[in-house]
Formats: sequence, C-alpha cells, structure tokens
Amino acid sequence: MATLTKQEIGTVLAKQGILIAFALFMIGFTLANAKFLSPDNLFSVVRSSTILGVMALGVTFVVISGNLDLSVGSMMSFSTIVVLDLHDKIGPLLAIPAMFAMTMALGAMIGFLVGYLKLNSLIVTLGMLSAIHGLTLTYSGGKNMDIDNKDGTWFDVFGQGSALGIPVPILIFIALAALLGLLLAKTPFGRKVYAVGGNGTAATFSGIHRARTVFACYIISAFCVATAGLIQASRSMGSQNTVGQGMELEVLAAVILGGASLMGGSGTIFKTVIGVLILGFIQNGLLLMGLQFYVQFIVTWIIIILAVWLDIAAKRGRLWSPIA
Amino acid sequence: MKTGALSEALKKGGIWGFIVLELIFFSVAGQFLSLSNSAFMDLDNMLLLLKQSAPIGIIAMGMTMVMINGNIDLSVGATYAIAAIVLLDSMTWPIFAGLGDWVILMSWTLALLVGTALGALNGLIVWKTGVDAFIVTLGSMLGFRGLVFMFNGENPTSNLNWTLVDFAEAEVLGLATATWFLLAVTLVVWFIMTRTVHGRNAYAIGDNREAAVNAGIRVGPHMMINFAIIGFLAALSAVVFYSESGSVNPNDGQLFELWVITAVVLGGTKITGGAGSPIGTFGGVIAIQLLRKGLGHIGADTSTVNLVIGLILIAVLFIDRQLNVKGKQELRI
Amino acid sequence: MGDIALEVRGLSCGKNFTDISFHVRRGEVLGFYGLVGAGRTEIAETLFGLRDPSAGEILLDGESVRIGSPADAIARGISLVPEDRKGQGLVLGMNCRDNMTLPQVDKMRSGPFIAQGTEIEIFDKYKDQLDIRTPGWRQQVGNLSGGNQQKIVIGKWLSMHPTVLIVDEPTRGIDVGSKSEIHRLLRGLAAEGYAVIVISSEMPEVLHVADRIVAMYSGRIMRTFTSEEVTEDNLIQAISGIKAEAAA
Amino acid sequence: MKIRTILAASTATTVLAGAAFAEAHGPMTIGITQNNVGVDSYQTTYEQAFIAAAEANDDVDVVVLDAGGDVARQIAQVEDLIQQGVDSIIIWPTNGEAVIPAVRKASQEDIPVIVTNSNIAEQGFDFVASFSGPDNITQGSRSAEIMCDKFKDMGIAEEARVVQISGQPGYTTAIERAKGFEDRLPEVCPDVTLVETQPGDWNREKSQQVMEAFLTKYDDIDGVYSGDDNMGVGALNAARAAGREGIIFVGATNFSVGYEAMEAGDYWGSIYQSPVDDAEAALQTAIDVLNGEDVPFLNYFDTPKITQDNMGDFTKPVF
Repeated sequence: MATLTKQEIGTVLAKQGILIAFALFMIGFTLANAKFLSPDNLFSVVRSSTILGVMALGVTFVVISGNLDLSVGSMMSFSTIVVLDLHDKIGPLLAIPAMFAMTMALGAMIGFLVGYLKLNSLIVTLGMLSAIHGLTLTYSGGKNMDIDNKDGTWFDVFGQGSALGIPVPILIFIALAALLGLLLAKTPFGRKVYAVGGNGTAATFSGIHRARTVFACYIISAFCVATAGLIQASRSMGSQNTVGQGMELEVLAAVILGGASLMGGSGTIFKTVIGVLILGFIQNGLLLMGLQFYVQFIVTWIIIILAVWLDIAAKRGRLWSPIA
Repeated sequence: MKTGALSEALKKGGIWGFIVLELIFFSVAGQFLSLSNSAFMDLDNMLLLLKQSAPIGIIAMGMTMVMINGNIDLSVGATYAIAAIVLLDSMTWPIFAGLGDWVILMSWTLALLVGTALGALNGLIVWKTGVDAFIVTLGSMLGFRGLVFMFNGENPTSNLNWTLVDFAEAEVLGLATATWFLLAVTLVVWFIMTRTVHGRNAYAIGDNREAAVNAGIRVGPHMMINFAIIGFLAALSAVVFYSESGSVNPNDGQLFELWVITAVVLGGTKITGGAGSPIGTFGGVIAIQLLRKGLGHIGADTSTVNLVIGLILIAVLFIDRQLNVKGKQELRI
Repeated sequence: MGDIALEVRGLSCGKNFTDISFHVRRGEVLGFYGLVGAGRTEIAETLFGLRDPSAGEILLDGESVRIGSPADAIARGISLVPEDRKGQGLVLGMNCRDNMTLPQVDKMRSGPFIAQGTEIEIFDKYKDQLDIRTPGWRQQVGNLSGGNQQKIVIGKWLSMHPTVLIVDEPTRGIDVGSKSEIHRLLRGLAAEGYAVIVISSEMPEVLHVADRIVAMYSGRIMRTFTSEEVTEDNLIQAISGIKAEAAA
Repeated sequence: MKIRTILAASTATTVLAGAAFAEAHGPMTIGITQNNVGVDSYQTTYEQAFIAAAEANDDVDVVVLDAGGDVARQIAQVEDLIQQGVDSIIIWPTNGEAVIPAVRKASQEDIPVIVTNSNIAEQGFDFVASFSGPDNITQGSRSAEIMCDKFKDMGIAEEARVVQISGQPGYTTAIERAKGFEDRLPEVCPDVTLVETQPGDWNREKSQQVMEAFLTKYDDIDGVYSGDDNMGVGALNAARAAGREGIIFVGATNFSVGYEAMEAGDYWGSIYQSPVDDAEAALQTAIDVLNGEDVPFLNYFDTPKITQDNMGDFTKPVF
C-alpha cells in the first residue's frame, strides 16, 4: 500500500509538478518583495509576456509534432518590420493581412521542407533563422521602421488598447490560447499532432498524413508569430531590426518548462502558458529583487534543467537516468 | 550501380566540390566587383583563410565528436568566453606574480581546465539525469553566459601581453600559430574517431544507442568524455584566439554554436548521430570561412551574407537528401 | 466460403518481390510462410500503400485499384496489423482509447471536436469483444502486456470493419496464453466473413490458423498449399527454395 | 585625369589635396570595418553616408566591411584589408582592446589606421593615426547636466530619483556614456540619487520591459537616463502605458523617434549626434592622414545638447 501511495504522489508530481513549482516561485517572490503580487505588477508581467507567450503557443504545436522551430525570433522581427512598413504605404487594413500572408508563406516554406521533404527541422529552422534575418535587413535597408503619424491611426489598439479594463494583448493571448488549446486537445487534428510526434511511423501506419500534419503545425506557428509581430509593432509603433532576436530560445525554454518533450508527443497549451508565466515571473521577480540580470541567466539555467529532469524522472519512476 | 557510385562520390567529396565552386565564383566575381588589386586565390590570402578558420574550426572538431555521438552542444560560445576570461584574468593574479612569462603557461592550463570542466559538467548532467543534450546545453548556454557577466559585469576583461601576442602572431613554415593548432586538432580528432576504441564506440552509440548498450558499451562515460573534449576544444579555441587579441567582451562567442553546427553539418556529419568525419568538418569550416571572406571580397553586405548562408545550409541538407533518396519501391514513412 | 475479396496478379516491387499472384476469399485465412527476408512483409506494405509496386495489379472485389497511401488502403477496406508492434503499431505514449480510434479520428466528430462518447463506446466494445485487460481507457498503451497491446492494434483495425485484414507476425513476443487466444480470434474473424491474411515465421502457427498457405522464398511464391496438401516437410522444402518436384 | 584634377581643384581644398595624392598614387583605397551594421539605424545610416561620401569623391575607392559585432570576424577583416593592400584602414571597434594587435599589424605594414565612433584602449594609441568620432564620456556628462538643469528648473534637485537604462553590456560606447553620466551627475546635482541601472541592450523592446519593472518597483521616479533615444522611447512607452506622468526622459544619440517625442513634449532632451557627420569625419580624417596633413589625435566632432527648448536649431534626424 505504501508503495502505491508513493506512486500516486509521484503521479501527481509528474502531472502537476510544473504547477507546484509555479506556486512555489510565486510564494518565494512574494516573500522577497511584497509588490510582486500587486495587481499592477501581475498585469504588467502578463502583458509583457504576451509576445513570448503567443509565439510559444505555436511552437508548442511544432514541438509536440516532434520538430523544432528556431526561426520564430527572426520571423517575428520580419513580420514586425513588414507590418510597420506597409502601414504607412497601404494602410493598416491591408497591411495586416498582407503581413500575415507573407509570414505564413515563410511558415509554409519551412513546413514544406520539414514536412514533405523530411529535412531535419533543427537545421532547416537554423538556416531560416539566418536567412530571414537577412531578408528583414534587406527589406528594411537596416533602418528602424516607424509609423509616421502615430496619433492618426487605430493600429495601436492591438498593443496598447484595452477592453473591459483588460489590455488587448492579454485578450488576444487568452483568446488564442483558448482556441489553440481546444484545437490541440479536442479536435481530430490535435490528436493527429500527438500521434505524429509520439510515433510518426505508427501514425503513418494508422493512415495519418504525417507530412500534412507537420506542415499544418508550421503554419500555425507562423500564424502565432505573425500575431506576436502585430502586437509588438502596435505596442511600440516602431521597431528595430533586432526585435525578436534570440527569442527563439526563450520561446523554446517556455515550451519545455511547460513539460513538452523535445522528442515530441507530449505537452499541452495550458502547460505552455504556465511555462511562459514562469519565465515572465522569474524575470520580473529577479528584477524586483534588484538582482543583476546575469543572475537571471543562471537561475533560468538551473530551473530549466531541474524542471525537465524532474519531469522525466517522474515519468520513468526513478531520479537518475538508466544510461550506463 | 554506377549512379550509386557517383552519388557516393558526391556525398563524400561534396563539400570539397563546393569549396572549388566557391573559389571559382569568387575569383571570377572578384575580377568585376572587387576593388582589391590582388586576386582572391592569392596564396597569402589562402593561408590567411586557414588562420581565420581556426576559432570556429577548433570548436567544430569537438562538435563533430559530440554530434557523431548523437548529442549536440549549444553552450560552446559561452564556454569559449569563460575560458577567454580565465586566460586573460589569471595572468594578473597575485599568486602568479613571481612567474614572469611562465604565467602564460599557467593561464593556458587554467583556461583549458575550466573549459574541460564545464564541458564535463554538461556531459555529467546529460548522463546522470537523462535530459536531452539539446535542453541541457540550451540551459547552460544561458547559465555559462551568466557566469561570464558575473565575472566582470558588463566590462571587457583585458590583458594585452605582448609576448603572448608575438607567439600567437608568429609563423612557422609559413603557417600561423592558429593554423598549426587547427591542423593539429583536426589530426588528433581524426585519429581518435577512426583509430581508437572510444571513437568507434562513439559512432556506435550515435548510430543506435540501444544496440550499443546491448553490445555492452557504456554509453554514459563516452558521452561525458566527448562533452569534456568539446569543452576543452572551446577553451583551446579561446586560448589561441585571445592570446592574440588580448581582450574579451562578455558577449563574445555568441552565435558561435550556430556557425559551428553549420560547419559540421556542411561537412556531412549527421545531426542524428552515427555518421560524420573530422575531415569533412574541416571542409565545412573552410567552406564557411571562404563564403564569408568571398562575400566580403565582392562587397556583399551583412543582409546578403545572412541570407546566403542560411539558404546554403538548407540547400546542402536538401541535396544530401536527394543524393540519399530512396527508390520508389522503398517504404514510405 | 465467400467471394474473392482481394486478388493480386503479377505484382512486383523492385528487388523486394517479383511476380506475386494470389487471392483471398471472405471467410478464409490465407497464411504466408517463409524465412525472414523472403518478401512477405513487403507485400503487405505494398498492399497497404506504403510502397509503390513496379508491376502488376491489385484487385479488390474484382475491381483493379491503385493504392497510394495507407489512408487510401484503409478507405478501400484493407487493414494492416504490422510486424513491429511498438515501432509501427502503437503510439506508446498515448492511452488505449486514443490508439484504438486513431485511424478513424476524422470520422468521430461532433461539430469541430472529437465525439468523446462515440470514442469510448468503440473502445468499450472491442475491450469486451477481445477481452483486453486494462484498468481503463486512460491507461497508457506502453504499460500493457504484449498480448494486450496486440489486441489493441487488432481492435483498432476491427473497429474500421475492413474487408481484408492483414496480420504480420501476430504473436511475436507474446505469452503462450495470449497466443492461442489470438489464434482463436483470427479463426473467429474468418468465420465472421473477414478475409484474413496471416504472415508468420512460425510453422505451427500457419499450420494451425491458415486455410491455405503461400510459401515464399527470396521474393517469389514457390507454391500455394491447401490445408490437405500441406505437410511440415514439403513446407520446409518450399521455403528453402527447393522445388517440390525436384524433391519428389 | 587632367580634367578631373582641374575640376577637383576648383571645388575644395581637401579634394585638391586628395587629387594630389591621386596624382602620385592613383585613387586611394580606404577600407573600413564597421561594428555591426544591421543592429541599428545609426550604423546603417553611417554606412550609407560613408559610401555616399566616398562616391562623391573621385579620388577615393572604399572597401566596406561589417564585422557583425563579432571580434574574430573584425580581426579577420583587418587582416584581409592588409592583405588586399589598402592605403588606409578605418575601424569601428567591436572591442576597444581586442583589435589592438590587429591594428598593430596594420601599422607595421605602414598602413595608417583611423579609429571611428568608439575609441580603442590607450595601449593601442601608438599604432593609430587618429581617432574620429564623438566623445562618449562628454556625452554622458552632458546628459547628466541636461537632467540636472531640468530638475533645478522644476525645483526637485534636492530629492529627485533617477534610473538608468544602459546600452548593450560590453560595448565601449555603453560603458563610456554610463561612466560619463554617473561621474558627472553627483558633481552637478549632489542630492539626486541614481537608484538603479539595468541594461536595455540598445533595444527599444528590452528597455520597455526594464522600465516596466522599474515602475512597479519604485513609486517615485523623476528621471530616466537611457544610453540612446531608442531605449529612451521604449522607457517612455512603458511610463505612458502605466499612466505615470512627469518623468524627465534624457537620452543620447538623438534618433528621429526621440526627436518626435520631444516635439510632442513627452521627452525632455538628448545629445545630437549625426551618423552622417560621424561617417564624413572618419573618411575626411583618413584622406587627410594619407595626404600627410596634420590631424589631431583625438578628432572629436561636436555633439551638442538638444532639449525641447532648443530643438528648433536642429533638423530632424533621418534615422
């Protein structure tokens, strides 16, 4: 009986470990600085996490399908720059769909290379990271993009507006998370994503079109990136080419923190959202505690490895790896 | 059978063919676009190329081993920066004050030890926790960089020691010090991977870890040794480079992992492990350096360089796939 | 015995197999016997749309068809229980129910979502019918015994109501009790009117289960035995490449 | 050649001098290795202005390279330029010390080196013909003065609290500006406290995040000094979103976004620094050195204070 209870505790830990860790962080930071739990601060953390969060939603699909997307950072800078540039040229009403189309075309290209041609996703997206960065620089001529008439446009609504007292970016994030969460958890497509990532061969043997599924995941990822770019552009109404650079790893860290396995086949949208919030609150908490930025690097390092380790350990039922 | 032999030859020698293409292209394009009076394929320029390949090239040899073994190391850039800081800072430590120029030897040893230890730490975590190397080294890429900043804040760490600079700039038999290091490392890694038990086991583990375990190979220690070696080589690369330049910014080495992985993959090492060769990697390193140098030679700007290098990486992967394409009668999964 | 469900004429696939012709009727179990590498699995994979044939014809209910993908094969009523259960048959990290309903996940809809009720009904039905021993549908398939895992795969395909059920090495790595259970099951399926193809490397298995046995050697069919003709000796001779006449 | 010489002679003396060099040697080839062109529009505008200035001058050919922020690549580029036999090298150092040996190599080959924008360390001064660029320490102290003067006007110089958002860790410009500001502020306004400094990496979004945390952490912030206007505007956005008014924003390197924010009355002041001036000064210094003219070793171009009060005297930056 005792072993059973122990196993049960293990199962709970394995399933909810990330939530428990999250709660512990919140308590710790609140003890360190009372302001941490103030509504203002919570709001501000969530708002500043939305861009990372929206991208992480899409990458969750890619990771569950058993692939990687390292190009989201430079793709986000591409969409930000493009939408800002087009805003003044063709107006926001046309600029937004045009930007979405261009970003999703890039996503389709990656999806084609990884899904249909079965090229390794790490290398493909690494190549795209560099190539899209070059594309953005060529497009912008290396210049900052700024909207000329910042007061005469409704474009700022996505990043700075609010409805019912809640900032629009947070609403977009919640809406997208709910939508994609349902898509992943409740629809046939979502089931196929898990199957393809869990065992691509078995999925094929069950009549699932693996290439099509992977392709769709990259399209979703690109859609999320475009949304993030839109929020970013609307929030700052102007941008540098470096926006989003290096975010691919942060996004990946959030998804992994949420418990998605890089091997594919596991993870949920809800857990990714928790992962995003943990990263956001760590950053914010350490800043509030007045710690140097590099401490944040080191703490994130430790947290990522501990989180993934405990996750794996709980799944295999033993702490240390069986590797001889 | 003939097509098979041809594609086999292409696969093995592809990277060298690519290098030849680059040389021809830049020589011709350079005639029209470059302002330089000297030809691109000038001997001095080529010797310079070898020297400039050293920082990436030395690390790439380690990455070849780690990737053949079926792992990956994203933290090499940060290890490189830490080793550089240890090297430059330790020269001013009071305990070494009486050593004169012998301090160089101490500092070198220290830097290499630190690099090896950090690599081994990565390996130990991968081994003992069973967490994927990608995640472990993604984490330590951040963590090690944090250590770099902890050391000296945002300021560069500098110590220009002219004895050291003169040594690093010296040329023996026409080859720069850095070139000698690159060649030696390539040779040693080639020897380890093809002529030792450790090398053969590394291939076996990367090819099929379960089968390797069943064959009685102890997977963990081999992985850890390879991580220790890449840590050592990242430190060696720093030692060679910073002996000459004498100052390290805390963000030096960022994106090195990207370049190194690119070179290794260009050189034909499989990202999933089990196949690859240090000689191919050497070709990959040269190809990248040639590309950078050539694009500079013909006056391409940063954006073009990024675009071209990204696309070439994908193209190489694509061509590799086409060369390995299975017959229509093969299983489609 | 019923009509011919599947007929294959002169089917070849590169170096894998050459000039294969056979047919299988509804209500019949056709056994494929041979050494590993004789090309039996490759035939199954070709019929299931995983390989392109280089020559020959496949007829389903007398109609010539081209099968381009597993989805194609499934739609036409062909199902394959693959040889490698863990590698090809199951997504080990998924639960029992999801594995079983995977091929028809697109069909069980209520609005845009998967109809959970239908799914659980399907699972419960085959859990009872095949006597699958699992605490419930939430159980991860990886935690089940080999025999129960195999039943999940078989249940997966029965729930698709195929015409032709191909079973590759149905009892490899399964305990003795489950083995005979699966043999009974295969006979029962034939009795219900399925056309069943059993590929096996175990002689007692084919002798016990099959109505007719196709003996293969090196990518070719050596001889097709009826259950009256077959003996252990002539079967062994056939799969070793020795012509029956020469031996006689 | 002759006609061109005459034409040149009739325009400007400097060009005349260039022509004289050209007479003797053919057109002079000047190589430049820039720090990281893609990273912000200052560097991009600098590059374009440099190329434009060179094209306008018939006696100069330029080889323009970009180190992409990577020291190793920059050293390789200096070696390449030496190997190509250029007449002079302009370098925008990625690291003020690491490039010294490479610069020494150039000077050993008798190729004069001009450092631009951000200087190298003193140890390397022997190998350098001249530095041309802004005086970043002075810029930092000027920003401190701008902020202090404003506080005095507002009558809060006794108690004001300031936060700083610095540039990319490790870059000389970031370090020098912070140093100038931190040293000068207590001299002019001894009672103003600098509460905290965090890096914003020259990045508007990063700086916005940093400022959001500052705003939560400190209820009382009177001034924000940021290492450039790009970051300053990011901080301004954060303050605006949080509804915190009355904060005095002072930056450096007046970008067009900063200029606009000043026009709108949201942003108090900055340092006017034109990348066009920067680029032209660097090219001119190189030409002067090649022509054997006397060039001051520290050839600063002026970077005046710009605030809401005097911004009418300056044209809006193009970058």
